[in-house]
Amino acid sequence: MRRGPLLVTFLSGAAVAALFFIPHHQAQAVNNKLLEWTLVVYAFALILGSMSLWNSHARKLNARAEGWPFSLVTLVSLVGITALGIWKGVGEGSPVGRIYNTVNSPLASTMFALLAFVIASAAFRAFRARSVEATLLLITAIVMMIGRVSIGPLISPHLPGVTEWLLDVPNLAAKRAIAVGVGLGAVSTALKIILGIERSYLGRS
Amino acid sequence: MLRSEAVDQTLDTRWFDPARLNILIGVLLFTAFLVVNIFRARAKSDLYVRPIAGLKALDEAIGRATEMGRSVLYVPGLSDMSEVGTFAAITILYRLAQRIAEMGCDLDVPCYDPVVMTVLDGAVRDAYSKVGRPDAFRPGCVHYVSAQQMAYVAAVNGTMLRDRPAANVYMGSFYAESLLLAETGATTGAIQIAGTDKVTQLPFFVCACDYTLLGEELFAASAYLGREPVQLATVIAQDWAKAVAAIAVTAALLLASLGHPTLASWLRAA
Amino acid sequence: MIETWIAAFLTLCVFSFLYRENPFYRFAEHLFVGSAAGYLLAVQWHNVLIPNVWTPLTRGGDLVVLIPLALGLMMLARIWSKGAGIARWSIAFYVGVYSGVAIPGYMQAQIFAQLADAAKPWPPGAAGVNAALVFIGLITVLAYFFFSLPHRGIHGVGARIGIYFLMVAFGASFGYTVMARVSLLISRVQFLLRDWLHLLPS
Amino acid sequence: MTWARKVLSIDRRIIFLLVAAGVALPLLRPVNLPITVTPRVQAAFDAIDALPAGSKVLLSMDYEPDIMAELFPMSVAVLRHCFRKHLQVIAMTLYPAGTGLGERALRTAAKAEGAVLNKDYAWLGYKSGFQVVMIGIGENLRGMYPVDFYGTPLDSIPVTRGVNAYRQMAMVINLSGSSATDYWIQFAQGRFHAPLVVGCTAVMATDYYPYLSSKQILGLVGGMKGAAEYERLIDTVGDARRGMDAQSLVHLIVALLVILGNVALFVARRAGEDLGGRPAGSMTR
Repeated sequence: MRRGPLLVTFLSGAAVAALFFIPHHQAQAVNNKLLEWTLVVYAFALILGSMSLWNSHARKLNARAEGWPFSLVTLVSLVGITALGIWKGVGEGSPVGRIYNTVNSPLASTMFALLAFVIASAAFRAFRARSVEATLLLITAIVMMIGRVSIGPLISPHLPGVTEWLLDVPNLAAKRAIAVGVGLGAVSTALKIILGIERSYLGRS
Repeated sequence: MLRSEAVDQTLDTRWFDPARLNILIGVLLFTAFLVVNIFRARAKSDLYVRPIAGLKALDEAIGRATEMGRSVLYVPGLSDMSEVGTFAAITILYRLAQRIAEMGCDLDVPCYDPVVMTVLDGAVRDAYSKVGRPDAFRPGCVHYVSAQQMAYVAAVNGTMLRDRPAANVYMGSFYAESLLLAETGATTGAIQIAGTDKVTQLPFFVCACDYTLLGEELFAASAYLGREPVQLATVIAQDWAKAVAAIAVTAALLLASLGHPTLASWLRAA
Repeated sequence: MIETWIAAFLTLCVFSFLYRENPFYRFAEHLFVGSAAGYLLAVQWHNVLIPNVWTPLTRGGDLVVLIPLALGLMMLARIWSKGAGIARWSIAFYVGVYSGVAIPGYMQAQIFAQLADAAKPWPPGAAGVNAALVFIGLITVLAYFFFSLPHRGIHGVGARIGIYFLMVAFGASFGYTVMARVSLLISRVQFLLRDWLHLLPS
Repeated sequence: MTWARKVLSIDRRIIFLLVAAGVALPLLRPVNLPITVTPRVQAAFDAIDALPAGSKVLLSMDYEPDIMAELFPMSVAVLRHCFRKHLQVIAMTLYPAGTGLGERALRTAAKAEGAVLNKDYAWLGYKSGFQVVMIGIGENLRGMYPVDFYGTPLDSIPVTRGVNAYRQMAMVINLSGSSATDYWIQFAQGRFHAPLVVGCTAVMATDYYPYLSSKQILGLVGGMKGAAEYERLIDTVGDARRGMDAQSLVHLIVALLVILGNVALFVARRAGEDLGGRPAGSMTR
């Protein structure tokens, strides 16, 4: 039953991996085609996702569940913006483009800005020097916060230099090891998928 | 397809790029490690992988949710199927969903990527069937929220505050949302367990969650939870590769310092 | 003008979350989710479905695009729980391609290039000491992430040193993250004070 | 209850107010603290500065409005520098909502430096799919972008005439707030060997130091602070520099909060108080 899809994964994965080593222009053209096709698959998946969103809010609405008027807001904006966007385009200056700039963009940037508050409160509540490790983390963070901005050199002229060293030596070393480790993890997962060892994405049983 | 006349038309007609031989050898060597270890694992089932703190807590969390009659919220990261963290998230959820199906508490999985949603939905259904409780599966428990990061956060934060899940599990690739989610979750008093390969976000999970899997521990966890020989074998294959990498770098460094840069430049060529 | 007011209103709706969850936040949240999903759908329509499927099919008679179209439609079969088996083929293709891209990509940029740089001979003087520290850090952090040996003996010592390097790196990330989030807040406050309330010179 | 206990149980909304004041006050009453340029931003500046006039540069502005605070001022500063050096900029974005921002950054910089559309820069607009586009440009730019944002074929635009792949470009500059940067390193740099300069959000900045060391990237501009440094290097004042006073003050507040929290905890522990509550935050847990 799953043999077919596994074969598809193997063929597409092995082909794309092999094409990295083949600079021939025709081979590269095939490579680009395969990649382009994934975009189409994604577009359809997004349609599927939006239907899922529709279903979950429609369910709340039908059941008149607590907070159903809010679900109505989601449903109306989903349908309205999709229709308007398909009809009039989504570029700058189109109605949807303007709605994006007045609605989505302030909402998204404010959600991000919330982080500044949350980070301050989390730093106060939970950043504790409980162990040698945690203390190291804390001290580095404080040196970094102060040393990288304008007040740093006013407090001590050596601070910017210290931050530069922290970034260039211990930070670089750790991030390099992580890059190698995560790289190996990525390669290993990808290999497992192509070889059909990792099948969780197809569902198991 | 449009092509400009003026453009350099020297099309490449080589069928192999010799400069990339090192990468090819790397890939083949790693594949060999993987295959060898899978055979080793099948031959003897007691390969050692160090235990990972935090995994036991998953059981605890499910137990608590069941007792309290509340749900378990599983956030599978904000990335797509091209990211390893997502695969770890899928495997871990598959295990977790089996436990949840057995214990009979509710599961909620809001998704960021529609393809991941499709995959997770299949995995959770299968998990419920596997433990013989397909009837307990609630359609819609795996659902799409938004492929826009902050819209997703806004919605999941809202869910946490309103539905008050007993346990929040964050596994996969996380970005700016990590702290917003974890902090909001902490204020609801839920048990929180996180794991991510995105190192930048680790300090925040560490500070707002009860248990955190650091970096690669996430990958190892997905292997460890299953205790399947094949999965453990891949962890060991990765260890071998790390050892080879460390030895190769040390050797290349020593040789280069002694005036023989061949190995170092072989590593470099791409 | 009216747009600035709407944007300011929504900004405040979200900020109200800092006080506590409330109907304003909830409204903003639901509006955001719906409009974001709608926007992304419309974008995919204009940027993928039309140029990569519709145009080649209708203008060029390019029948090859029937393949991705079929894969996409098969994805939709997921709507019915019986269609899971059909959708699996599209997922298989999608996952296969990205796995194939990942293997050489990571091998080259994250593994070989980094190892090659780590194998550079150490220069004399302070730079050499730093290079040596970077090297020690690399090896010990790799040791920390070595799962198939218990953290004992020399490996234990290595892993211990490794975690110290990791903590410093996390601290640096934390410091920089604070910087980033504060910048985003500054910009929001600039919007409120300048564009909305005109309290700052533009 | 000791003072330490009281401090520890402070309502988090008081901290929120403190942060809000820390941002708003310096914006209303700026003192213009001096800005020092850090080596990695200098390196980015130098790499771009060293290109001969007339060189083609691919600039990808991969961000959406949510994080424009960090990347928009950076885009304007980098573009102004390019225009001043008479580099020919081919600009694009990998985010649909980035088109408006990209266009605005180009217009702002072009107006300030007297650059002209199509003669000094081309605006290609948005194309979906990170890896797809990056690998595509390695082989055939026109396959990805047959026409520019305004519908003009690339061959009719002086800037893009004769340019169809990375090998005809002197540099790729990526300004991004997402994993797009990783892919530019993997594909444009790794696979196709394009010289790469990166500008990113501050969150991401520390992750790219290994790639600076290996010369996979030539320079790194991190966050609003990096943008402010770049503004200083090209001697202009933009939103990034204007925000730096607030940046300093809030950093100071956060650092003091961390210290205060720890001192209070220490004192409370000494006094033998039971601090109850959910323990948080050690790495071993």
